[in-house]
Amino acid sequence: MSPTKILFFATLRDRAATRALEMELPPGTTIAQLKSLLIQQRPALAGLLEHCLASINHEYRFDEDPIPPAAEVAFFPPVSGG
Amino acid sequence: MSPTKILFFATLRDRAATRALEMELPPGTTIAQLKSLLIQQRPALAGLLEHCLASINHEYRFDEDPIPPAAEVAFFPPVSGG
Amino acid sequence: MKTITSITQDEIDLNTLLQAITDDGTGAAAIFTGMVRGITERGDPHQTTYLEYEAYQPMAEAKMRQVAQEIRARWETVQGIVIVQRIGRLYPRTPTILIACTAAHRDTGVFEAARYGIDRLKEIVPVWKKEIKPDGEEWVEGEYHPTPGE
Amino acid sequence: MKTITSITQDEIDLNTLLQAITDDGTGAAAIFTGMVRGITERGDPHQTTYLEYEAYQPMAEAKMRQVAQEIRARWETVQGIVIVQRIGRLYPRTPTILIACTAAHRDTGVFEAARYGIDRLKEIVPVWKKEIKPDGEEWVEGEYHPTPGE
Repeated sequence: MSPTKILFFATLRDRAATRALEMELPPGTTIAQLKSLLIQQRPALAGLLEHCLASINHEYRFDEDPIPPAAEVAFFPPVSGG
Repeated sequence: MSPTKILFFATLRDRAATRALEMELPPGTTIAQLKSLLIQQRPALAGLLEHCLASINHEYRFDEDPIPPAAEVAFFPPVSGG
Repeated sequence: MKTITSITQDEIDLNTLLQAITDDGTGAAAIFTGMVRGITERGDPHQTTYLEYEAYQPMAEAKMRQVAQEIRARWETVQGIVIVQRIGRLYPRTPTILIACTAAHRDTGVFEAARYGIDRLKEIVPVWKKEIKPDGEEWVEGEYHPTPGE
Repeated sequence: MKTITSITQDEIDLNTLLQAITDDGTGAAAIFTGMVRGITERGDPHQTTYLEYEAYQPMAEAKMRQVAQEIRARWETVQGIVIVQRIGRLYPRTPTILIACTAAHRDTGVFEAARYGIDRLKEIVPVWKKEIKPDGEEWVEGEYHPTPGE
């Protein structure tokens, strides 16, 4: 398996207490399943991670979307740039 | 009487062959009357001066408006700045 | 609530002008600039070598202040206003006019105010341009005839 | 038809960016800039000491290019587009974002295109700001939830 790179931004990063981590995920793991895994490992993410935005390889993706091999997945709150 | 300062801009200046002149006008002279006087003096202005814009003391004024003493009157085509 | 209006022969410096109307309450600015086109395709397609701008300076400055007042009367949320018209010989790609309006937020009229400003300037501010083309020159004539009170 | 998109820590230079998308056919530019407000009155009135911006840089750049493409799809008369987001620690009065759109003429959508650009940037470009106030700090959270395909 190729590891999945996982990034956190803004409040999510503060709560995860890390900017980035790598995980080996079973093929076909969805965003929703990854969120559950992450909450098990880092309970501080509970209540926030479920409702945040997610991207796979720089495109917005959603709970039901499967994560391809060697992907870069990011979790973050609604954007506030400008 | 106080002389009236008369200015020409753009095509009007080219046609009048001058930027500015001074004239002694009878009290109550209107813009329309001044146009007639100017066309008598400078026939090249005929056909152009009648339909151009006019100002008195930096405000748009019109044929029927009287010219106060010591005024600055200007004649010019519709503006094309920007 | 600063208003800056100017007729100038100098280069238009967007950075400096924007900074001049930015204060602690400013969150948004809409800026319009117009440039000399070297190539015009719409209408009668042609090339332009340069434009020669002239202004009836004291009246132009008065009418620019009037445009700023009209903007403030229509959009009370507008804070800073800059209106600068450059005159003289101006070559293609050169900014000739700048209108900037600032406000606390972007959604209370800054875009509309800047658009109104440039439209109005082209109606009532006494500035004219002569267009110098490869094959001759001619005064560009506007279309707007102000009515009493403008 | 140049498109410039950038996430930068450097000062936003309006003169240089405008010049970079001006060519011989350019006659009009609409530019939006956003600044850090030191004083906010709308909503919950407060003071801001500074903002700390961060970006998910490669995705932010991809989404800025997408915003530019969306502008071109909606306003085919738009010629040049610049979208620059500044990040890092930014103090009141500092421009943080610039969107500029150029066209041959001012009446074919440049104002609307720039307005669309800033609205869209605030929806889909992954940039966040932490607000540092005299009495504490907090992440500013947006409201928009992109849908599939955005």
